Parts: sequence; structure tokens; C-alpha cells
Amino acid sequence: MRKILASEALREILLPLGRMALFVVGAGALFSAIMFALAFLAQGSGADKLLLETHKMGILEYTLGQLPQVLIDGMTLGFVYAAIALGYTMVYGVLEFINFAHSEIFAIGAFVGVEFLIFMDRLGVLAAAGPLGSYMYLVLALAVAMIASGSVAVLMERTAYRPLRNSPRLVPLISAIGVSFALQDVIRMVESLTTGQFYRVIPTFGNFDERVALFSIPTGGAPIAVNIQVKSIVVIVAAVLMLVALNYIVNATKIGKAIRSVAQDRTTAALMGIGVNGIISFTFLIGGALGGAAGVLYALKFTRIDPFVGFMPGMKAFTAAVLGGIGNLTGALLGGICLGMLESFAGAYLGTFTMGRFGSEYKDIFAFLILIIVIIFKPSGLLGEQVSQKA
Amino acid sequence: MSESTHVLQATGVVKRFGGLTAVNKVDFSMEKGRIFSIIGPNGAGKTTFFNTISGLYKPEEGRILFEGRAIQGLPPEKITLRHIARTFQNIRLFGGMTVLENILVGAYTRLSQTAIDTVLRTRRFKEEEARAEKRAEELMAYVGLRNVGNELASSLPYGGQRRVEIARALASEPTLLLLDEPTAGMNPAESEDAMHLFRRIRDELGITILLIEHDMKVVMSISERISVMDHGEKIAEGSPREIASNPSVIEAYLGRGATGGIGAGSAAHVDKLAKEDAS
Amino acid sequence: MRRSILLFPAILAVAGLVLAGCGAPAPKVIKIATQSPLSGGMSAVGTDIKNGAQLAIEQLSGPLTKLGYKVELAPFDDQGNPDTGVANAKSIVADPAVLAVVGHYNSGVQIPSSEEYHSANLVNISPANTNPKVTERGYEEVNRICGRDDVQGAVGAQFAASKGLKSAYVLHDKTAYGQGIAEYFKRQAEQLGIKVLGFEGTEEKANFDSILSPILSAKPEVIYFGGMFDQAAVLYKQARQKGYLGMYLSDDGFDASDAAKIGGDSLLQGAGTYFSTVSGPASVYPGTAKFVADFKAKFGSEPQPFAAQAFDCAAIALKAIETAAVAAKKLPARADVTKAVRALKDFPGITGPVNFNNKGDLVKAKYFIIQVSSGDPAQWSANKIDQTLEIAPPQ
Amino acid sequence: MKPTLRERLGVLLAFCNKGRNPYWLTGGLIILGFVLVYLSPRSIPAFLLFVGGSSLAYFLEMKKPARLAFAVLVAIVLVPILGARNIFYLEVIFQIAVFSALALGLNIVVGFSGLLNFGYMAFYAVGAYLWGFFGSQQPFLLHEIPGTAPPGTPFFLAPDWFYLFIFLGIIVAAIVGLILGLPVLRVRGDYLAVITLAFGEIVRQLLNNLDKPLNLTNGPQGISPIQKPTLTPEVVAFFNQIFEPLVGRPVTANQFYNILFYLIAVAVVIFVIIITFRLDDSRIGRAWTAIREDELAASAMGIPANKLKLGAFAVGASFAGAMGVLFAASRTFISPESFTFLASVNVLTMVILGGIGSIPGVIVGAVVVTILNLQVLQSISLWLAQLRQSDAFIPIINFHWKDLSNQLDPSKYQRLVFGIILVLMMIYRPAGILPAGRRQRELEHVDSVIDDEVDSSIAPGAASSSGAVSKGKEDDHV
Repeated sequence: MRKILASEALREILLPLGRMALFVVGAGALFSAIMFALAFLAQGSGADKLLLETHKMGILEYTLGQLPQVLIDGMTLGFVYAAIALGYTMVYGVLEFINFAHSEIFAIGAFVGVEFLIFMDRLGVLAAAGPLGSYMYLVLALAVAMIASGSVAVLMERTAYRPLRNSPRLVPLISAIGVSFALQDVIRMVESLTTGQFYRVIPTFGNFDERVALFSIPTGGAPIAVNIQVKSIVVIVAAVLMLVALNYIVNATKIGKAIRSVAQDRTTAALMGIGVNGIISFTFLIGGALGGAAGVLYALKFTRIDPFVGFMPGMKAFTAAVLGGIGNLTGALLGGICLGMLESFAGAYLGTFTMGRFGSEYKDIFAFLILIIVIIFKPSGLLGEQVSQKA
Repeated sequence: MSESTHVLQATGVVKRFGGLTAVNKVDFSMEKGRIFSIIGPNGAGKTTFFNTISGLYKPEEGRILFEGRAIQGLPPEKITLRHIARTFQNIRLFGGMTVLENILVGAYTRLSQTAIDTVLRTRRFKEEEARAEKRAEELMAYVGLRNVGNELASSLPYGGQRRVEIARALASEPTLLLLDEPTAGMNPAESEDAMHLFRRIRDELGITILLIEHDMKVVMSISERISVMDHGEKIAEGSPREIASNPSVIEAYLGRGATGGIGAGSAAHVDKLAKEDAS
Repeated sequence: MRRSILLFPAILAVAGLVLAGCGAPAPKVIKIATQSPLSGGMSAVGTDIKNGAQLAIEQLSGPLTKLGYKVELAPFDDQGNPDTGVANAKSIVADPAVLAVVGHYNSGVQIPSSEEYHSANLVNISPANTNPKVTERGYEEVNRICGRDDVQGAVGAQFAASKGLKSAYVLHDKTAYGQGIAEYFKRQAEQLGIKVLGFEGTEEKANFDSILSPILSAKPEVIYFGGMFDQAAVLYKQARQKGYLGMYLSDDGFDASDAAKIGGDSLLQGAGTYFSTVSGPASVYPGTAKFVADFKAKFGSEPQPFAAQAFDCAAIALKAIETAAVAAKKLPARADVTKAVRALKDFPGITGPVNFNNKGDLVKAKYFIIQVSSGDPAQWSANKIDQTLEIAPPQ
Repeated sequence: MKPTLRERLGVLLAFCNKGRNPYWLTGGLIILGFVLVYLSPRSIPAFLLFVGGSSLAYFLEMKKPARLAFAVLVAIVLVPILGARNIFYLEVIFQIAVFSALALGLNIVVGFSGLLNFGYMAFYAVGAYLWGFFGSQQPFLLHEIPGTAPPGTPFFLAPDWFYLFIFLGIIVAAIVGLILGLPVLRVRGDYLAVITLAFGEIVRQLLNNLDKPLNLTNGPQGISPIQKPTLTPEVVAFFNQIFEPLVGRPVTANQFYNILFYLIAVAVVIFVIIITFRLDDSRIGRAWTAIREDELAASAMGIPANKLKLGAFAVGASFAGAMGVLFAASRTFISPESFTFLASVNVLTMVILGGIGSIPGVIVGAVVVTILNLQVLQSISLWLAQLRQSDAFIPIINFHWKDLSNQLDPSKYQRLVFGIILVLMMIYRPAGILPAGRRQRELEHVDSVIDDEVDSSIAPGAASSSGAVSKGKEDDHV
């Protein structure tokens, strides 16, 4: 009996890991293939000639040379999106409600984590920490951020959403937007009261900025080196761990079962003796904590944060959640990876392929177009069931 | 059987939801000016069949002819244009609108005002609005509603809301009225009133009525013809008396431990109906 | 319905009570208004524009106080939004005590708002609006002490050419300011024979991964960024982390010690980091060092870009009001102040001597190309001047 | 027992509505407010008194012609006079008018038909860029560096095309509304909200990016100068002839532009209000409400829901389009910064605060938010700034005002204020300040054909006001 349980648990850990690997490889291969097809077609075009002139290589070679870096960047970004998207998707799964303020939960996590690190830096312990110590501080920062974001998310649910739970569906949505706006300014107020500035930069510590050289690609011009930053690896590993843990909680624990039953049918779950309010709070706690952790990872990767930092990643993560099928944890992962890849590809190649006429400034437009197209033509998303759309 | 007498004819109607076949090859036809009932246990596919007729669902197979013209697969608004109106099992009034407005919404298809008329407030618009309002008031009176025109529909008690729904359906000037469990949740006195109303609608307005009903007392006393559905299929059709004595119907009900007894309990009705049949 | 009827007047009444305190101004008060975004994403710079002006009024209103006037600051929040800016401008114009406006951060707000100043003859001195159109309209009331995009971009290109660079990748922040400078950099650079390998704008503030890929493969000798330090420094840092070793070049939006805080030592690696600015470093203008110290003492943080310019704007306004007041022997009219601003000769600002031409641009702006020489924010003022260029604006 | 506050207010209201009192009160307050503002043109309490007095013309019970007379007096005579003395008020009222029209347009989409739209500013942008493009030199600058114009570039159209473009703005924005509406029809509820948000962002980013390959929008540089309609000196002279004694000084042509734009805005708003009222009270308006309440039941009643939703999008967009043209001309400058998500939420806040679905409510929302934003928050900040520069302090806690952090200025926290307003309104008053009421009709009481049927149970129950936001039924299928 015990053995079965253990293997069950192992299954819940290995299965999502396998899925992630599949998604990354699959999405990467798909996008690469599309890119090659385009590059093949573009041979001999103006863009090709321009590249030969400036980079001394053809468009096919250029595409190939860029590819590994683009894939790595896309994957890193994808995991960050996936971690944020989980917060949206969990809340949607349980309440069928878009928690618009999740992007601010993300920002709060980023700020709390970064403030913690800044504090540690001021104490001088951060600079003194060895390689192992720096990871410990990062984990601590993550933990602090997760606690803070989780608590704010629970508080937010209590005050701004719970009183509206039985209202028409647009009412809590509007309330969520209100919360989102209010939180942006609250963060700004708190941060600017202390120093007069409201953006923060994560202190430099540990070996996160170092690059690990993977290999280099010989091309007609200079060889293109492919590197991955330590912090990219950290981001990916941390995101994977969180995703696996969440998957385990939802699919293999008692409380996970309760969450799923509340998501299925709140009334019935209540009749079965499940404390629905508690479960909903717990959902917000988990979603918020994940968002907060994603905030710290984001700050680690991209160094600078401000109170409005959540809006764009929030929108993108929501897009990812919808793309994968909102309410579906695996879907959020797939959506995040696809979107991260798409953005990375669009940013890297669009300018080159159109000879600068349309540049990477169109990558957000791409993301939003994807969102619109998915919602219109497959509102249930890539992996969603046919239930999601209700007025 | 000429087309003029058969107002509604369905042949081989199939409606599936994923793997589930909710309506399976149902043939069905009803004559003009009749009160026709569909009965059957819960989940038998009655409401699905109704929704297929009224255009909320598209049937996968089969034809539905209304007054000789195919209507299957038409969107609901087109079907209303063809003079078919319906009510809902769980009342679906526009709760935030007044009773009068609800009925005016029902008259939507019978108004010809355009956006330009509306903005310019042409004479045509004013006259038409006045006419529609008057007609709505008449309908309210007809279904037995008084002094509630300006009340929010959601503020009416249950029985009143049922009446508003019927008035709203009548406002679209139907020749066929589909009633989905119109007496559900009513006490016996209210059901009696409702039945009286249905007969009047048929007799005075000449509207053919097709109803789904659970209350056997109502079904047996009001229907002139009954169709029984089970597991998405039509298992029997006939006069109330025939249905009451049909073994497969009894099995369908009793086999599942149905609620209302169909045999002994309603024997009195059957007798009464037999007399009516004879007359 | 009944309750609501009462709610509305109640709100008005409460609002009225709250505001009862701000009645008509006492006589002999002179106000200098500032307009800048105090809220929203641009409020960091906007607030320091206000703070710069506030510092100037506190420190330099002595002569006017002796003449018997009380000088006050009236800070307005234009929210970076033309609607609010214009409404504020009308509010400012309607207050007769206001004799000068320091302001606007966004040219998009300055242009419509200054139409109001123009029709009220109220002088506007801008610390930050570099868009050529600001002064090209030829309004007597509109002046600026910052450079023009078309000049500053060209200065950057000249510098790059003087260093013998052959290729550049040009980025901007998709604001009127950054894009304007970048466009002129590109134009001048191409004329000087520098190959522009790419030209892109981005609103991204943090994640430059996807933009950097094509840049790194193009291997430009210099990455030019038109925009503010909080984007540029992040971009520069990320590019270094990805192994870029060429030169960085930016504009006066980069002149903030926080750039070093963000960029750190990555600004020193490779071919180093340079930026063009009209506001000279402490070694040239001793006033700047004092300003920075005073500012930090008062507001607790390093001044953002344009804070020093705002200080100078307010100082110019004060001087002009004083001149006009002495000449008129009474509270001067707005038109007098407007004329007095243009009449100032070699006003010693902390960012350099100020002389306005007939459009309101500086007659000759001195541009410095400064090299970042330390990754430590505290050492920002010790940055070296690499080149000094004096350029007159196009006529 | 002491009377509660509400009872006392009720007594007050009853007094206000007694006999001829409404006329005296309204007229008196308007005149009092006018005189106060006239004498002290910068006093905000006086201005609020004037606005409050004017609003009584709507709130108190009086005859329709009297209401109209008050409205005309205020709008056409008093406001221009005050505005000429202090153009700030004219600007405030101009913006109130602009935002009222926007809020009314959004109200058709959100309030009447229950379709949440977070990208509404996109339609405003369409109108603004329409005149911004054709009413400037931009068509000749397609290959220039954004933000530059060779000297002597002519304008593309004569300035008076502006009037035609108001109508073109209506049409073009309506078409864009249809284009957005078409795919969006398949989506409902919160998905719709997200799609429209994405659409709004796409439009803003397109405007920001379309300076290459062809320089259509000047990108972030924005388009300027944009022409205003011409103003002949005769018109200004005519105005001065009549109003100079009242204003106290002659009005210049530049100042008169403010009055002109104010009048155009008021005209557009009146037009918009009439259209909105008439649409609301017709089969179209009833159908919109029916769709909002229960789309499925509505289509079963024969309402072509898709067509009507498209119509709502188009009508709502068209108002924004017209105001966009007006905005471009009055500002002479437009850039993508004006059309952000924040701006869309701003308009949505007006609709929700005032009363979703309620025409007077939405206007009240526009008034409150605009005044709050332009006057109240700014004034408190200015007041704090004044205090900070003084030696004043709070005695007991010995707090010197000059120590008050700049970061606590209320004008910096517009988003916070709006956010809190949205949340509180949703929790305590989801129907808004002036909730939408259903039109009460004079009924003729047709005699019941059968009297015996009417049972007492059908008597009206307690009227409960329902949240006006779309009430989606959870049980989707009948």
C-alpha cells in the first residue's frame, strides 16, 4: 500500500517534469522549424543581401547562428511567464475569475525580495557570502517574497473579492482592477517614502551574473558563442521546482483534492464538508506565493523593478494562461513556454527579416494578437476542456 | 394529412453532445390548434428537443418543418420571426427590466422601427411605440397581471413571473407556443389557473401549444395528444388515455421509480379525458 | 434614487470644506509654477524637476524678499498627460500671482500647454523639453535651457566619429525625447560615414534579451541609446553580461548616479560608457557639486536628470522677475518678465552660462562628452570630461 | 427617538421640492454661485457651489421648460462669461463635456449591453488621429524623420474641414468599432474585457510604432501642429460687443477659442445625450438591456444579439470618434501617450462611479472624476505645498508642515484614489451614485378580460434594485 503511494507520488513528480521537457523541446523545435522555413524562403531577398553585407553571412546561416541563444532566452522568459501564469490559472480554476491584481502581487514579491537583499547587502553579509551562501540568501529572499505576496493575496481576497463572490461576474473583475491600481500606488508610496525613488535595483552578489559558455558556432564571419547566464539557469531551475511542487500539491495531496473539488462545484464541495472559504484562501495563498517568487526571479534576471513592472509580464502571463487553457496547470506551463519563445523569436528575427521596417517593438503586439486570436478561435486554449467560456 | 393541419413536423431529429445522444431520431408531428404535451423522465431529452425546435441547438440530423418550411438549424431569432415563441423551464425574465418592458422585448420582432426612426422620434416611431405599449398592457391583463407594469420583473412572485413569461412570449405573436414546464413549482390552485389560461390561449387566440410537463395531472387534463420520450427516443405517442395504458410508458416511469404515478393515480383524469374525447 | 440625490451635493460640500483653506492669495506674493509628472511611471524625474525648482526658490529668492515680495512655489502635476497639463496651464494662467512657469518633462505636454502660456504672455522656461518643435514655433514666452534633440544627437555622432568608430547600433526608448535624439544621431552618423547597423525603439524596461540577440550578432562598435538611464543602464548591463565589449554612448538622460547603481562595473568594461550632456560636471561648474550636495541634504536622494536644469530655470525666473520688478518699481507684469528672461546676458547657471536666442534656445550650448569612470554611484560626479563641444542651434 | 440622518435629509429634500421652492432654490444657488465665482474667479468652493446649484436643475422636481431654461442659461450664458474671466473653469467644463461624451459612449457598451470594454480609448485615438493626420502637414511628411517638417510644408486640408471631420470621426470610429466587434462577438464576460484591453494596447502601440516604414503617425513624437477651425475677427468682435461689460475686458481671439471649443463640446454632448436617451427608450435599447440581462432568453425572443452588440460597439465608438476629432483640434497636438490603458480605466471609473447604465449617473461620474482629478487633488497638493513653505505646524504633536514628505501629495496618488473608488463602489454601491432606474410609464390600466383570474399573489413585491452589471446565468443551457 505504502509502496503504491510512493510510486504515485513519484509519478506526480516525474510526469510534469517529462511534460516540461516535452513542451520545451516541442515548442523550440516548432518555432525553429518555422524560422528555418522562413529563412529558406527569404534567401536571395533584400534582407539576405543586407545581412551578407553587414554580417558577412546569409540569412540561413544567420538564423542558425542566432538560434541557440534565442531558444535559451525564450525558455528562460517562458518559465518566468509560466510561474506568473500559474497564479492566474489557479484562481481562475477555482473561482472562474480573472485576478487582475495578480500582476501587482508579482510586483510586491519582487519588491519584498529585492528590499530584503538590499538590506542584507547593507549589512554587508551579501558581499561576504560565498557561493553557497549567496544561494542561501536568494532562497531566503524567495521565501520572504513568497510569504509577503501570499499574505497580500489572501488579504486581497478577503477584503476586495469575498464580499463580491455572488455578484455578477463583472463586479469582482472591476474590483480587481481597482485593487491593481491601488496597489501600484501603495508600492510606489512605500518605496518612495524611504528613498524618494520608487524603482529598485537588485544588488549584485554571488556568481549569478557569470556566464557559462556552452559551445560556439563557426560561421562565415566570426564564430557565434552560445552562453547561458548562471541566473538564467537559476530562474529555470527555480521555476521548474515550483511548478513540480505545485503540481504535486494539487494532484497528490488531500488539500489538492479539496481544491479540485471546489473548482468543480463549490456548492457540492461545501456539502461534502470542505471549508470552501479556507480552500479559496489557500488557493490565493499558493497563487500569490508563486507570483511573488516569480517576481524575485524576474528581478534577478532583469535587475530593475518599479511598481508598474507587473503590468506587462502580468498581461503576458495571462495570455500564456489563456493560450494554454485557463484553469489548467499544465496549460499555463505550455502557454508560458510558447509565449516566451514567440517573443524571443519575434524580438530577435523580426527586425532582421524585415530589414528594420518592423522591429522588436512589435513583439508586444504579437503577444496581444495571439491572445485575441486564441480567445476568439479556441477560448478553451491549447489544452483546456470545452467548459471555460461562460458569460 | 395536408400541410395546413400539420403545423410542426419533425423527422429523424438527432442531437448529440459529445458522445451523448440527447435526442435520437425523433419523429414528431402535431396538428394546428392542438395542445400537445411531451412527457418523460428526467434526462429523457425533452428540453433538448425543445431547444432544437426553438433554435438554441442545431440538430445533427433530421428535418423540422414548421408550416411546411424547414426551420432546423436556424438561429433562435429567425425562428421567433416565423411565429414560434417559447418560455423557459427556469424562468428567464429580464429581471432588471420592468414587466412592461419585458413584454415589449417580446414584441421585438413585431416592431418595424429603425435606428433612424428612433433617433429622430418620427411619427411612425411614436405611433408604433404607443401601439406596442397598449398591446403589452392588454397582454398583461390577458394573462391576469394587474398594476405591475412598472414593477421590476424580478420583484414579482413566482406565479406572476410565469405569467409575465407567457405574456412576453405572446407578444411576439406566435402561432406555436412552446411551454417548458409552465406549472413547475406551482400549487394545485395555481396550476389550475394556468391550465385555464393555456386553454384560453388556444381557444381565443388560436395558438397551437406544445408543452413539456412533469405534473401528470396537468398533462392528462389539458393535453389532446401526448408524446413520451425516454433516453432521447420517442417511445410512445397517443391520446392521454392511450398513453396512460401504454406498457412501455409505464415501464419507463416505474422502472426508474418515477415521481408522479401515471397509472392508478390519474385514472380519474383519464376517465374525464375519455369523455372529452368522445364529445 | 433618493439617497443618491443627497450624495452628490454632499460630496461637493465636503470637497468645498476641504478646499475652503485655499482662498485668494495674499498680496505681494509671487508664484513660480512648476509643471511636471508627479504621479505615474515618470514621476521620478518629474518630482525632481519640482524639487530642483523648489531648491532654487528657497536659496535664491533673497533679493525679491528684500524688495518686499514673498516667493512661493506652486507645483502642478501634469501626469505626463496633455489633458491635465493644459488644464493646469489654464489654472496657472488664471492665477495672477504666477509670473513664470518652470516645466514640463514631456514635450507632448509642453507643446499644447505652452499655447496657453503664449496667449497669456506668461514666460515658460523648460528644463527638459528637447523636441525641436518646442521653440520652433517662435513664441516669445517659451525658452529652454536644455539642448535640442537635433543638436544632441548630432553631438553624439560627431563624438563617435572622432573616436574613429565605424559602426553603430541605435536604440531609443520610444518616447519623444529618446527617439528624437536617436533619429538625429542616426542621420549625423550616416553623414559622417558610420554604418548604422540597426535602429530600434523599445518600451521594454527590464528584459532586453530578445533585442540584444541581433545587436550582438551585428557586432557594432558602439551602442547608442536615446533615452533615460533607467532603461539604458539596464540594457548596457545585460549586453555586457552577454559578452558585448564595444562602446556605450548615450544622452543627457544618462546623467544620473543611479546609472552607476544599475550598471555597476559593467559600464567600465570593454570600450567604456560615454554620454553627452549640457550640464557640466562639478569640475567645470562648481555650482553643480553644491547643488547635488544641497539636494541630497534636502530631499534625501540623488537628483535625477533635469533636476539641475530645473534649478537653473527657477533661478533664471527669479532673476528675471527681480530685474523686471526693479525696473517697474512694483509687481512686474508678465510681459515684462517674459522680456526680462530673453534680455538676460550670461546668466551664471549651475549648468553653464545662459543666453537665449530669439527662439528661446540657448545661443550656444556647450555639450560635454563625459566618460563614466567608476561603477560606484558615489563617484558619479568624478566622471571625466572626454570632449567639449560648443554648438549653436540650427536657425 | 432622534430622527436619523437620512430622515432629516428626507425632510430637507421634501422641503426643497415643495411648491415653488425648487425654482427659487435652483435659481438662487446658480445666481449666488455665479456672483461668487464672478467676484472671486479662483475660489474653488464658489465654483463648486455654482456647479452644485446648476445640478439642482436636474435633481429637484420642476417643470421641463424650467429645467431647460436653467440649462440654457448656465451653458450658453453664464459659463462662457465665467470662462472668459477664468479660462481654467472653461477647461474644466470642456473636459467634463468631453469625458461625459466618452463615458456615455462607453456606457452604451458597458452599461446598456453589458459588454466590458477596456480598450475604449482606442476609438478616441482613431478620431484624434484622423483629424491629426489630415488636419496637419503629416500627409506630406511620410518620408521625413519623425517630428521634423521641412520649412514651408503646407497643411493638407483647410482648417474648416474640421467640422466635416467631426462627422467623419463618427463614421470611421464606428467602422473600427465594428471591426473590433466582429471577432469579439464570440467572446463574453471577462474574456471580452481582456480582449478589448489587448486591442487598446495594440492600437496605442501601433500609433507609437507607425513612424516607419512610412511615417504615418510620427510615432512617439506625436503630430503637431494640428489646425483649429478658423475664427473670424467678426465673431470675436460680436462676442465682445455683447459680453465685454459682463466679462470686464475684451476677449482675445486665442481666448475665444476656448469658448468656441467649449460650445462645440457642449453641442456634441447634447447631441450624444439625446441620441443615448432615445436609443435607450426604444426597441434597440430594450434589446440591449435584454442581452445584458440574459442573452439566451433575448435571442429566444427574436433579438439578433450579434447585430445589436455590433451596433452597441459602433455607437459607443462613434461618440469617442467625434470627441477625438475635437480633442485633436483643441490641443493642436496629439501623441500616443494620451490613449493608455489608464485613460480607458479613467473613463470606466466615471461610468461605474456615476451609475452603470444610467445616463445622468454617467454624467455625474464624469463631473466628479474630472473635478476630483483636475481641481480637488491638485488643490490639496498645492495647499500642502503652500503649508510646506510656511512655518505652520500642528500644535499638539508639534509636526512642522515643512517636514511633510513630498511623497504624500494627494495629486500623486490618482491611481490609488481611483482604485479605492472602484473597489468601494463594487462592494457597497455597485449600481453607482445615480443608479439606473427603469423608465416608469403612464399606464392606462386596460380592464382585465377575465377578472376572476387575478390572484392577490401577483401584487408587487418589494422592489429590489438589481445590480446593473450583466447578470450572467450560471445554468447555461435550458
